[in-house]
Amino acid sequence: MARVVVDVMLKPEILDPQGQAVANALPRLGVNDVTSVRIGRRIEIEFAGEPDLDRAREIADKLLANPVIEDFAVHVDAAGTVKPASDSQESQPAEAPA
Amino acid sequence: MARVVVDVMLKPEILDPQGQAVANALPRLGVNDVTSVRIGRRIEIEFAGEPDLDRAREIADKLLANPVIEDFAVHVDAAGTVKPASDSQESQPAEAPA
Amino acid sequence: MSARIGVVTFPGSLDDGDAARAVRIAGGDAVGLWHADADLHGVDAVVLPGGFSYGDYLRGGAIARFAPVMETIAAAARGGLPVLGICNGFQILCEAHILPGALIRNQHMHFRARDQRLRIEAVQPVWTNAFNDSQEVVIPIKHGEGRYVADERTLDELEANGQVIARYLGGNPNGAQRDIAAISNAAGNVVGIMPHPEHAVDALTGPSTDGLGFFTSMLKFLAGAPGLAGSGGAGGSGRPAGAASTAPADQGAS
Amino acid sequence: MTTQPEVADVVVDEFDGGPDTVQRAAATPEELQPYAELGLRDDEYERIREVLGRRPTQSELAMYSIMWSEHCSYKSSKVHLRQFGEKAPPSDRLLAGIGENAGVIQISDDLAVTFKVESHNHPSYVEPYQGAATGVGGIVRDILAMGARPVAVMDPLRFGAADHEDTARVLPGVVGGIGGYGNSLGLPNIGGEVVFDPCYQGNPLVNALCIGVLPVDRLQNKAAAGPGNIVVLMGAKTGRDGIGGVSVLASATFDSESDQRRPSVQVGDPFMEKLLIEACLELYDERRVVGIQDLGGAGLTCALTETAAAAGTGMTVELDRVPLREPSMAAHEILASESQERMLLIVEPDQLEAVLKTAARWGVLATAIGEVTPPGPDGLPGRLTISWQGHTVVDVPPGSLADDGPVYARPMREPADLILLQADRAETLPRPSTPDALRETVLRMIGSPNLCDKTWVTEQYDRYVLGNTVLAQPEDAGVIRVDERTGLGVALSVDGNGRFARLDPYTGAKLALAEAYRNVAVTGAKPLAVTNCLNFGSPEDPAVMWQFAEAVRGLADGCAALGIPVTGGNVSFYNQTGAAAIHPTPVVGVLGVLDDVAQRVPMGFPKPANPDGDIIFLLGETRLELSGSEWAWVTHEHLGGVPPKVDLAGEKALADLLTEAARVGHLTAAHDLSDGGLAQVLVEACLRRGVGARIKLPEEFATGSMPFVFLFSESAGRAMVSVPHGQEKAFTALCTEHGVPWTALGVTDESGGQLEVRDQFTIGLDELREAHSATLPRLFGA
Ligand SMILES: Nc1ncnc2c1ncn2[C@@H]1O[C@H](COP(=O)(O)OP(=O)(O)O)[C@@H](O)[C@H]1O
Ligand SMILES: [Mg+2]
Repeated sequence: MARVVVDVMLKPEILDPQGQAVANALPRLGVNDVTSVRIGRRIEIEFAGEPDLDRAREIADKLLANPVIEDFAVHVDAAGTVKPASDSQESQPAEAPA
Repeated sequence: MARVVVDVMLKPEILDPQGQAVANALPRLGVNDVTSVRIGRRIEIEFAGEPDLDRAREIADKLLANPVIEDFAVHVDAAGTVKPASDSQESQPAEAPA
Repeated sequence: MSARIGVVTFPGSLDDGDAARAVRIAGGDAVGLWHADADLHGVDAVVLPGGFSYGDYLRGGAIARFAPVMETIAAAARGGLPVLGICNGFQILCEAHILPGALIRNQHMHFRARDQRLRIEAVQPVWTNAFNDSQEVVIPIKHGEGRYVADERTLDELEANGQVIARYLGGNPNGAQRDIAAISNAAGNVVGIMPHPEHAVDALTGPSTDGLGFFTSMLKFLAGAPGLAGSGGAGGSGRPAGAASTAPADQGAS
Repeated sequence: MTTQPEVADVVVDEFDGGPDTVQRAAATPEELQPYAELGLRDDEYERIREVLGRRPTQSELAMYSIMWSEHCSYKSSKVHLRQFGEKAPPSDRLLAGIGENAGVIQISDDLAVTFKVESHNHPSYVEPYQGAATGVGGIVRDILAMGARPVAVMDPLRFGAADHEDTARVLPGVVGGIGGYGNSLGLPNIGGEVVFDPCYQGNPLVNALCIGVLPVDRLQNKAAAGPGNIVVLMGAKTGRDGIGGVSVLASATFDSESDQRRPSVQVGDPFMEKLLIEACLELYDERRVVGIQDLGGAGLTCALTETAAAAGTGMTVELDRVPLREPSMAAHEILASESQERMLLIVEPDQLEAVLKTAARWGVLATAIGEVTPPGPDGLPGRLTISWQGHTVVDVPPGSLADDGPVYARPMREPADLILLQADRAETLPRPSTPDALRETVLRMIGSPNLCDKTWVTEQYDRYVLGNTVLAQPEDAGVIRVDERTGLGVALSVDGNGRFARLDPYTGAKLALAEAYRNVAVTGAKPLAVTNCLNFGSPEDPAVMWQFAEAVRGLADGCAALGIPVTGGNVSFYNQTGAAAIHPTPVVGVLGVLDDVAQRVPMGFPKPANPDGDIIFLLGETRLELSGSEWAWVTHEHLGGVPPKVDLAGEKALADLLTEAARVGHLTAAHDLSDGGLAQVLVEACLRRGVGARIKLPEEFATGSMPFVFLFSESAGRAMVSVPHGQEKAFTALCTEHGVPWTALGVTDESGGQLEVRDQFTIGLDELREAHSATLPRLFGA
């Protein structure tokens, strides 16, 4: 499958209140060794033909990220794919069938 | 640096209006070979010591993902890192200086 | 003939009817402009209204910026056409880089609607000539992504050039840098404002009538600048027969 | 009936590589079918076989199981709900009533309004944000289906204890979802409720109300009339959203397993709904649709069968034409899908092209999926036949699904504990009897979760959009201008008190009605019509069924007494965790009309024109009524006794007086008394515009614990008003004329900046504000 992933994150100097809220909640889950959490967007683009990195970069630059506040990175999808719960050991087994 | 990335995506059967809106906008940018766009979250967690995948998985399951509608995947950060514009060729040089 | 003010309807625009009403109350003619139609139909000024254009799903204004009408407006704005972007309209202007900076998620992460005190920071000829220097006004805000950010140099420049049009008073509702609620471009003809002046034009339905000043300012500006009136739109041919011809009118609601 | 597996779980559509067809079903009568797992009883399954003269196909079985579920068939409530029609006062304003998507009331020669409240309780517990969001989306489509432009929403909400950790999960999500959807649609939120009670732990109530406006001649209906007409599906693509959601989420009791069950939930797309609204309104105005129905619970199944049944026609549908989000969907999944933002249109063939064009202009998908067919011979209704991959998978009489579902007169029994509960009266609890204790009680009560300032919630809602909101929260009722030319407007309030209904469901329902009616009347509006959402536990529990029957009887009797009809509503059963049902919670919405919204009366004391302030009156009678009160709960965690007396003739007199007084301009403010009594109302009226007041207690309430009773009793039928100096004589004369008891309480006092109750206490407005407004931010974050 011809999937390209664009990751968009707020520039480091821009406050990320959502990430901060998560970071603040962690001690309540008993997690104390996390120093920072940042939350951005992951965009999966399926191309009809070959995965086209240049195309994706152009789309990211024009539309998916706002250069005033965000950085982005583009890569062809590989290991990190998020799969449906049923066939991915990373995520929670769902009891209800899809 | 001990960074773990959690990617959270809507389960495939769940409607993703955000991705759909972007997909619908692409033809106006002259892009016609994209068949689907899905938008999720990318969460970067920095650990004080060693990157702890199990810990991250637990955090993701309890806090970062909503298992009713989302799947997630966890990995130690590698190539895909989104870096500040200035030292990453993938991203656009920002128009406004940082 | 009174000035003709275009009010753009994008899919997902919500306050287009209110903006048109504000224009009329101020004494202008409201002309509906449709997102897919690049023609400005010879309007003398444009209001980009509030709402959630294209669902605002990616970032507010990110998709609307590419609408055919926006290409024309961007060019005309650079040529001096008065443009007021309200809330989502402000976001669109920033996304289109017609105004500097960006509007991002409120710091507290909630959508927030309240009657907000503001101070008018710049009495300028196009959009704020009806206000007094440092006048305090009450105008509603309602947004989830209204935190104005820009880098320090840009902020300093905005301040130095008198481009900060209004600031929040009595508590910053979204974490905006330097309490900024509204800015203009360097020429002053384009203003983006997060609060909703069109919701403060009638004491019956708004917390005040303070918002009317933006619309009367612009009409006064147009009246005093005959050279500008009618020449703002790029390709001002084929005026539609009636105002708001493309925006679906509904007698029940407005 | 406890948990039910999802449809997708048990129905297998594939047989020898093809779907289960009608032909196959006829040939294999003995094939075992999982009807019980789908929630159908033995006798219900037998009836289906009788209706069809064979076993149902898998698709048909799925359709019957959904349409005959409690949620869609009203099988337990139907026998009781009839009273709303039977007891209703005659009205020539009612253009559409119960049974339609929403009731429609004419309010001028050329304008009508339509309004309705619905529940989305279970989905909002599972996924608070999306559950609440799609609740708003669903009720908005009901209003749209009547031909109206939706113009405002309201959201009566109930949660578990405010400080319970799960409330911190559910409440922010629900509020976010309601705001997220309503704000994005451009509908002002003009009121609602936020109530906390441990009985809603695990069973939050998320009700949503929408009101719309239409020119009288734009009224739409759902009948699929005219054989040869085209059936068009418009809006979002169909996916596996909430498959079985109706039977699983909306009908089954929650239990400990629900956490793991993770049912598929619906996700809303308000942007699509906004486009759908604009497209539909354009089609109405161009007179391009013959019939229209929204897709909500039970999706296509419900829309197809109801539109055909309403016209007595038949229909053929090609399921393969339905645009799918997931190509692998099976026939029964497509039929059961609850994908949001879809409408079903019936259009004449020569209008089809124009319809598709309008849809395209708004960027909305529209697809012809079938055709209306003639009724059968001998005047028999037509049949609904559905094909899939070249086979007929459904061939049913549509009425058998839509109208002829099972009806049960379920056993009812007064709850065993009711006698003891009613005997345990709050009037016997120790009461504050010193000025200091009273002062402390005031501050404590106004900061308690149910009485505190709800700005944390309402600040997340847009109230201004559309520019016609004249009053919104925290006012007693929302007021919307409907006609800019004449100033014609409507007022709306929703109310309910589960504690009162628990103590006496008959009276509790009447009290909810009386409160909503009064809330509308204090704005100066004339109450006209009623909608309701009845939230109860399991109907299979005779005690719950008794509560339900009593509440319906109370509401129907109350409406008859007040002379206003119930125009529609919704029943939500199975709000229950294990054996514990929620308090019976009838939520009642009342709609009133204002000839000129400029005459609306706000709830807060205005800055008085006269330096001596306005004169404050209490209208109605205050009795020693503390059972079921907020005070009893907050200070003693007590629930017992009997609720306050309800006197509907008195309510009517009060409403008439208020409407008349508002019309002649006697009132600068009016605020109804309910939870928290007079103390609450005084504080709210002062804080609204920062205007203080000086109050003197009447003599019979001056000593011992009587000041407390005067301030905290929750007697019904009361309102507080302020009247300008010089008009008090005329006003009290008007009160006498209407037979409404009045008490002069004191005066408003702008300069003082405090609330003074003479001989008792004085509290600065700042201290009151702090006590009133700090609670929700403390619980849910700033
Ligand atoms: N969930 C909500 N959404 C919108 N408005 C709300 C909500 N909850 C409460 N309100 C508003 O807050 C105000 C106070 O609520 P409440 O005390 O229940 O009023 P009342 O007792 O007069 O019915 C009312 O204006 C009500 O409409
Ligand atoms: Mg009230």
